[in-house]
Amino acid sequence: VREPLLSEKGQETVDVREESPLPDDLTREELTLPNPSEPETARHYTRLSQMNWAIDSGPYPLGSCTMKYNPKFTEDVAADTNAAIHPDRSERSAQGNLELQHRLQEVLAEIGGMDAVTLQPPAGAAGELTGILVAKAYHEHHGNDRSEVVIPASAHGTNFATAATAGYDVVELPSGEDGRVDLEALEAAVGDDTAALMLTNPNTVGLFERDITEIADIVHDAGGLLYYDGANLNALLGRGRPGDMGFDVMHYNVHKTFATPHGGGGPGAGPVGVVDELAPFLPTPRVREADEGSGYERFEPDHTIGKVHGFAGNWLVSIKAYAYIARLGDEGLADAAAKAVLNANYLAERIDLDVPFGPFHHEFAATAGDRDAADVAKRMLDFGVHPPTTKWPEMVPEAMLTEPTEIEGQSSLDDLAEAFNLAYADTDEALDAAPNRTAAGRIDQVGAARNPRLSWQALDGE
Amino acid sequence: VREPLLSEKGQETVDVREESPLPDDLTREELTLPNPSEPETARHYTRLSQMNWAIDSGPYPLGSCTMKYNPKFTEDVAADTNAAIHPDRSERSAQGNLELQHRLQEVLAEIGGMDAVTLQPPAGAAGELTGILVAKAYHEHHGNDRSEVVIPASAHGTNFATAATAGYDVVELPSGEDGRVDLEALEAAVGDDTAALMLTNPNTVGLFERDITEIADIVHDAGGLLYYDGANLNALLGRGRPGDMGFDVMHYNVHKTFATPHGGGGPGAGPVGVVDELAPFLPTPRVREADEGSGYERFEPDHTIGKVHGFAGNWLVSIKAYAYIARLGDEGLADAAAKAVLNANYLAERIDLDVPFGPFHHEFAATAGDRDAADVAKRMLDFGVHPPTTKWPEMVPEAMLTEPTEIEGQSSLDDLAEAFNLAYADTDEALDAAPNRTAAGRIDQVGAARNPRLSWQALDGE
Amino acid sequence: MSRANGTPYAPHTDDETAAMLAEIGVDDEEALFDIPEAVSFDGDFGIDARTERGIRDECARIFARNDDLTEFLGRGHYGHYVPSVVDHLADRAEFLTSYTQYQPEVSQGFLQALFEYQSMLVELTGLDVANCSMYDAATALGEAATLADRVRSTSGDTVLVPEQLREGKRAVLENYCDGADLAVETYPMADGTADVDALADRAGDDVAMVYAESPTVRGCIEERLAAIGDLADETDALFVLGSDVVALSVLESPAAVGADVVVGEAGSLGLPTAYGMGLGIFACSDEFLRQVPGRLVGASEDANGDRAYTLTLQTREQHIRKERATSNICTNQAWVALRAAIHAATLGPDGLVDLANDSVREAEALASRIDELSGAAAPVHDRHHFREFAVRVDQPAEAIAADLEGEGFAVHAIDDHLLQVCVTDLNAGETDGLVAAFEEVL
Amino acid sequence: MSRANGTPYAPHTDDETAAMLAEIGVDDEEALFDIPEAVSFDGDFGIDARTERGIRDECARIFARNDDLTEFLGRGHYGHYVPSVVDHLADRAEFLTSYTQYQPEVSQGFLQALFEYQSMLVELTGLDVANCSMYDAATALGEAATLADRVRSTSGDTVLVPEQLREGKRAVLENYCDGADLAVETYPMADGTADVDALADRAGDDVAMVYAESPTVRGCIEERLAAIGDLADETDALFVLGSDVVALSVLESPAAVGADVVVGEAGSLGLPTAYGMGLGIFACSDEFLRQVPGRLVGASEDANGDRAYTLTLQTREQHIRKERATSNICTNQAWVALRAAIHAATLGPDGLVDLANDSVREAEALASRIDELSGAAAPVHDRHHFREFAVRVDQPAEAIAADLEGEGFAVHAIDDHLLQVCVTDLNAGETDGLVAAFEEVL
Repeated sequence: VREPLLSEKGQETVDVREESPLPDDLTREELTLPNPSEPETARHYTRLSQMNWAIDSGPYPLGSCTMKYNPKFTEDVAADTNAAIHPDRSERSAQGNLELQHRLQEVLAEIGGMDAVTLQPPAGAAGELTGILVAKAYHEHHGNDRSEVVIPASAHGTNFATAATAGYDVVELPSGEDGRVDLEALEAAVGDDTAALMLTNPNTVGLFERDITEIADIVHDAGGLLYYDGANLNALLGRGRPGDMGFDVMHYNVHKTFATPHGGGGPGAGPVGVVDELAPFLPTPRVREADEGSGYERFEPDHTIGKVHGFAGNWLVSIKAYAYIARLGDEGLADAAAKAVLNANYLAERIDLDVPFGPFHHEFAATAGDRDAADVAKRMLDFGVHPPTTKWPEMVPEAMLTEPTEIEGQSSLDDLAEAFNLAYADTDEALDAAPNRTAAGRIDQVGAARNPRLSWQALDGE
Repeated sequence: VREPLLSEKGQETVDVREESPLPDDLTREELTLPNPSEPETARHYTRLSQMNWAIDSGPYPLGSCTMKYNPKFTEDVAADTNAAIHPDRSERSAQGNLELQHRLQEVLAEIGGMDAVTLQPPAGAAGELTGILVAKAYHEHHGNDRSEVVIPASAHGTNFATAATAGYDVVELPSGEDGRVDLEALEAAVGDDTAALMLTNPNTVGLFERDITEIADIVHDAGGLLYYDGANLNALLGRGRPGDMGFDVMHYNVHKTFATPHGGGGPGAGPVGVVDELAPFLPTPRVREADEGSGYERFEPDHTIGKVHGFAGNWLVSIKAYAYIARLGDEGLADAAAKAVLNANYLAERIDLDVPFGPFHHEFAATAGDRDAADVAKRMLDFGVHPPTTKWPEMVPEAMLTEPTEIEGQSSLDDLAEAFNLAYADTDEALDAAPNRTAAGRIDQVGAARNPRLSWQALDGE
Repeated sequence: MSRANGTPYAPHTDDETAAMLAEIGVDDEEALFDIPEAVSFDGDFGIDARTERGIRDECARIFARNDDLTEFLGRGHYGHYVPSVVDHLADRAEFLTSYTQYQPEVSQGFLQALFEYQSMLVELTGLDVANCSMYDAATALGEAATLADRVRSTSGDTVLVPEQLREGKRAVLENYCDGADLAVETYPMADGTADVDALADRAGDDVAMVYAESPTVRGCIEERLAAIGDLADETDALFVLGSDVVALSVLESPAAVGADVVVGEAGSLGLPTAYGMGLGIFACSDEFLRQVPGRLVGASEDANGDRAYTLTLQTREQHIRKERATSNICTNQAWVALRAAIHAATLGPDGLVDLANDSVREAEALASRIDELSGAAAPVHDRHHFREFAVRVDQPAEAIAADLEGEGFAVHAIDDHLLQVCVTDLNAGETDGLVAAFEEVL
Repeated sequence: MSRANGTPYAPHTDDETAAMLAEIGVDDEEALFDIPEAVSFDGDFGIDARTERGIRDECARIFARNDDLTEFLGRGHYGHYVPSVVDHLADRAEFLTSYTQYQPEVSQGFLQALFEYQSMLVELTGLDVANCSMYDAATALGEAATLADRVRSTSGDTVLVPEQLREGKRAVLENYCDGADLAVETYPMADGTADVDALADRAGDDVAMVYAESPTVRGCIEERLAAIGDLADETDALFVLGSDVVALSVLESPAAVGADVVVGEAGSLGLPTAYGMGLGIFACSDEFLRQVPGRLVGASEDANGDRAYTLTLQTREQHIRKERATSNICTNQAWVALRAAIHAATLGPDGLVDLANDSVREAEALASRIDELSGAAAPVHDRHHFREFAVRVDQPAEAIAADLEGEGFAVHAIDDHLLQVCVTDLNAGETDGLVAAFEEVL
């Protein structure tokens, strides 16, 4: 079922200078690229698509990724050509887009218990960076020179990288024995240098940080800010709001919680919400209602950090998120959380692997014990499902971090459990040989990294 | 890779009377149907789609079916909500649709060399019936009592069935030794009872009826009309027009010649063109330009046969056909025919099977000789292509009627030829066992007909 | 590349074309055409090739010339809201760009979808067999008549249809009857539904088929279907019932009232308002299995013993049986059937029943609001209604309809002083506007 | 079913929920939540659930509040006509609803598409390596600065950027530089392009990176890129070139002028005008392979020895290397990259070059027409232009822009008496109207 590269189907070399209105010294001589006909193009990408697992293929329980169904109608809403305007439009001529931005800001603020929201960050990690830069600006504005961000060991890698990108030193907080933040360790870790604690709640094994009020007090007492990583917000919808827990700043992963499509890795969007005190530091421009009846306007926050995206972020994603939230409403959002948690707990009950820690919410980290979690995962592919995230977080040995989301029904979860159990119980030989019912067999990752060939040009002569 | 029936995934029974505003004696007690969630529905049909060959999968050289690429943009044109109006709209409020109908009528008339066109017939066979009913009405109007329609043996089954549906006796015309109409046999077959000769040109093995002028004379001299079956019009575009050859009435298969999608069997459209003399008999309403500058109007032809579709036919298909024709224009249409003929001739050159008759145009009937054409076809499936039409027309033993259309390139045709040759040369055992790389193995057709199970209800208990 | 003046959908470069011609052994493409000079065409059509974008713009401009009216139109063509998922799934190229399933081993997807569609109609009609589509309700009715001709021709050659029947549908029926030497005759109606007594008087050995509709073209729900079925049965006539896929979800089962055949429209699911494009239902009892027109998908097994689907009983069809086929139909409405099936799956039985119940309630509510206006009375018929109803107006109906159009609303003018109004979920939110417009123009 | 008040996208019936709760051993869903009372939320958000159709209508109404203007806007965000096939293919659910290719064996399709996208950028830039997307041109520039910090930190901490640079892009750059302790400084421009002499004066050991753009934010094609490259090289600074995917198809190859890194925008292919949503290019030479931010797709083999694709060199990335990662990026713009690749395939190299050549010709033609008007001079800079150019107006630019808006056209006001106008295939047919509007308002 191999599909040739487009370049292997035929390329064409164009003499650029022949028809160029530019002088030769400003142009390249020639350009060589594939030149398929439209039917060939259609077949190429149709075949490629058929070699790709997706939510619409079946269960996709990647822990911490919240792979849920992307309602089709949100695509139609986002395809509205009236919304397809240039970001440099004047305020008065862009009232529609400003209104939708404002509406989305408002509902996100409500859902997170925040006071102000920016839609500019184009992804979750960009949201993290925005939030940390806001915190940094806040501290600097108040004359505080703080150099550290505290992050639990179990946190997403992005938290660490974000803190470093913002110029902070990372203080890694070891997990407590119960998988949660250890208050004593936290007390020890925070101090005058602490700019912020970044926390995911429920954390990356699905545990709610029960001591969140104490955590907030410890951080705040040290003069730090509390950052909420929104990756797992799906578990809390309608049941708890970061703002109510003492968080000062947070990001939302709308491609997780609000079901915008993941697009093979993006685009997502990472709006950032903050409490009033931090609002003056948000990226510019923000959108607000103008004086009575005159619509919406952009404005620059007094102490803005500037910008985190060249324009207004991933606009099409914002539209889809708004449509999804509007479709579910209060009860639907709360039910999504309930069913996500129900599904995780049911699935954990049905699999033969041990699940340390609990009670977990929307995801759990099973352990493959003395099996290699990556091998078990490859074998699961043969049983017609996508496996969970493997070997992370490290606090669970041979972890299989599983998040079925609310969209799976009982029979689908049973199928998933069966795939888990069959793979887990299979022979070493079978695991080594897996997968063998997929478009490609087990792929040599080490070879790929050792001898990087990153373009068809690099394959020339092969 | 079996996908369960929707009913197997769970049905729900609704008590209809509980909430019905109607009295019980007018309602059913209950209704039982599948009740999937939207994500389940999306997965079900996504998986089903992946078990289905299509033009966008690869070569689909079904002879006489003209499976060519369906340009994606025509879908967007047809999706215009402004065009989605009710057929009972007043003339004055439906000027847009009337204009498009008129434009399409005009270009079709031009392409066919006809004087008037109706878009009402919803498929090719419906077009045939329309054309024959028009011919019948014409004869009746002129007081002629004619009872027979003459049809070459090699014609499409629809011709025969259409003539019968219209109440005619069928006179089957044996093919001449060169695969074309035998003029002597034709002379013998036509007479006072002849209402029409139905002819496909190029015929179903791709041969142009070189004697078309003589054929037309013979039929017309006998007082009959000449009907052109448009199935193979793709070969003639810009090179010959049925109207110029003496045909009085014809249908166009827009889902063949004008690349509207075949949709798994339909919808198509079968507009009918006629010469002036037959125009008063066309279905009602027709569309014409109104008096200067006042747009378009519907009118009832003086001697209309009435209607062949409840409303205006397959409207969405009409739009797509118009868009396709507009995209190609004169030169594109002529080039489509040229490349279709080039491809057929090239492919015939590359395969090891004999191809009797010639020179053929857009399609050819290879013979599998002492192999079973159906078995060879099944084996071709294993080589990643769709096989041609098999065992028809009967004038070629073990026929493999092949029409690659213009959309295939040289390498695609080479792949197709290789599949032909590998399958043709394969062992009897391999042919019997084929296909074995497909979603389903060889399917028991005899059993299906002997024990018809035509619904999931009929499978109950299996 | 050198495709500039050719079709944009053929991949041939000039070099490739030359190589292929060389392989064939001719000098140019013209040499491949065997068309005598006398009938060859060397003119042009006068059709300028346009760009994709140009055509999109051009057609958008043309369609914008349709007036922007809120339609309260029905009479056989109905629009309901079609969920977005229907488009997204049905538009998948593997469905849309495939053809008839001549090679079932690589067509299991569409075959199963059509099998499921057939099954839905079996549930809705209570009959044993449903084919996988006719063109529309009118042609399905025509095909039912030819079925009657084949299976009841000994009885007679008269087809009885209700007096109130959409004209276009009857015109199509006449064309099918013409070829079968059947004669169409009407039976009277009493206050919007069949006059069963008059029908009983007319019944007799010369009748091959009795056709009734529920809902009728005026939206009336027929109340005595079982009696009509009995009458047909007694005289050995085929009882053909016309209905609608949404209405069938709540109305008494056709099988229960003795229907031999059900025809009608299923495009009210899955298809948006489409200028009359449809999806014909054809369902019947097992008795007529070998006489069914159109394609049938059946379950079977593959070589591995797994369930598989295939077109079956093809010896009924034209490509095999030629002039003795049960119909001349070949290309059908398969993709529209797929759309209807997806729409039904999206609704589920409760959603479907809700839609049907709303179709009764909304019609009733709107009729009573119009009835309150002076100069109008509705519904004209004292019956239960489905989606639509007739309105009697004091002034000429055509004039009122034209005036309403001026107010932005489209309704049917069906007789000198009769209008007809159809309400579905699509326009139910606009009834205030319609009532106000009526008030304005009456 | 009983999903009425829950999310429509969860399949659970009440019975199913009960069975699942029983299996878990709890009484209700609430029992599964381990949230202390003090921080639990029992209010409501005040968000009413709407129907799918209701939301489509609501959003359509909202978006209709944008004025219907013909835009001649650019400055970093460009719309070209996106062929329909791009939407149809990219919207296939297997692409759109998939995620990062953590299991390459079931993700070969997207991996290959991204590999092909990378290859296209390798051809366009002449560099060895291109990643499979950044968010947009601005963030890609920011990432280039952090790369400079890592690989050139011994040289200094100054990032030199052109005086004329889109403000928003510079603001993003500043945020990335902030964390890396880099300082952004501008170098002057002479008549729209880099003042290379001034740049030479400024160059020195404290410079970690020199950034130049071609085309510039004002659409000028930089004429002395090789000289800038030499300057950077001499002082061991990273030479980062900003460009655009369409422009790269005709402009001299970045590798040929000594660029170490190419950043810029590729969303001008595949994406329609989208309120600034973008697709960041990041390409560099092999030298920096282990320092590249973002995801890379590489070719490898599977267990059968067949070529296969996989994400590679992941030890650079945050999920493995955490605070020592080359970037914090995780979710990227993969689907937009797919769209750009499909668009490029649809154009082919000749179509791409035609589009680029038209971008030069159309800008030149429009500038000269505007130049003929009294009260306006264009182009302001005596350079070759790509898509856009500055216009000097006698009256205040803001006022002129507002007046043009009144005539239905949007242009940029970039300084007191400077406008900027961008012309692409999308608005090239409307230049007569723009010129007439200029005439009207000047």
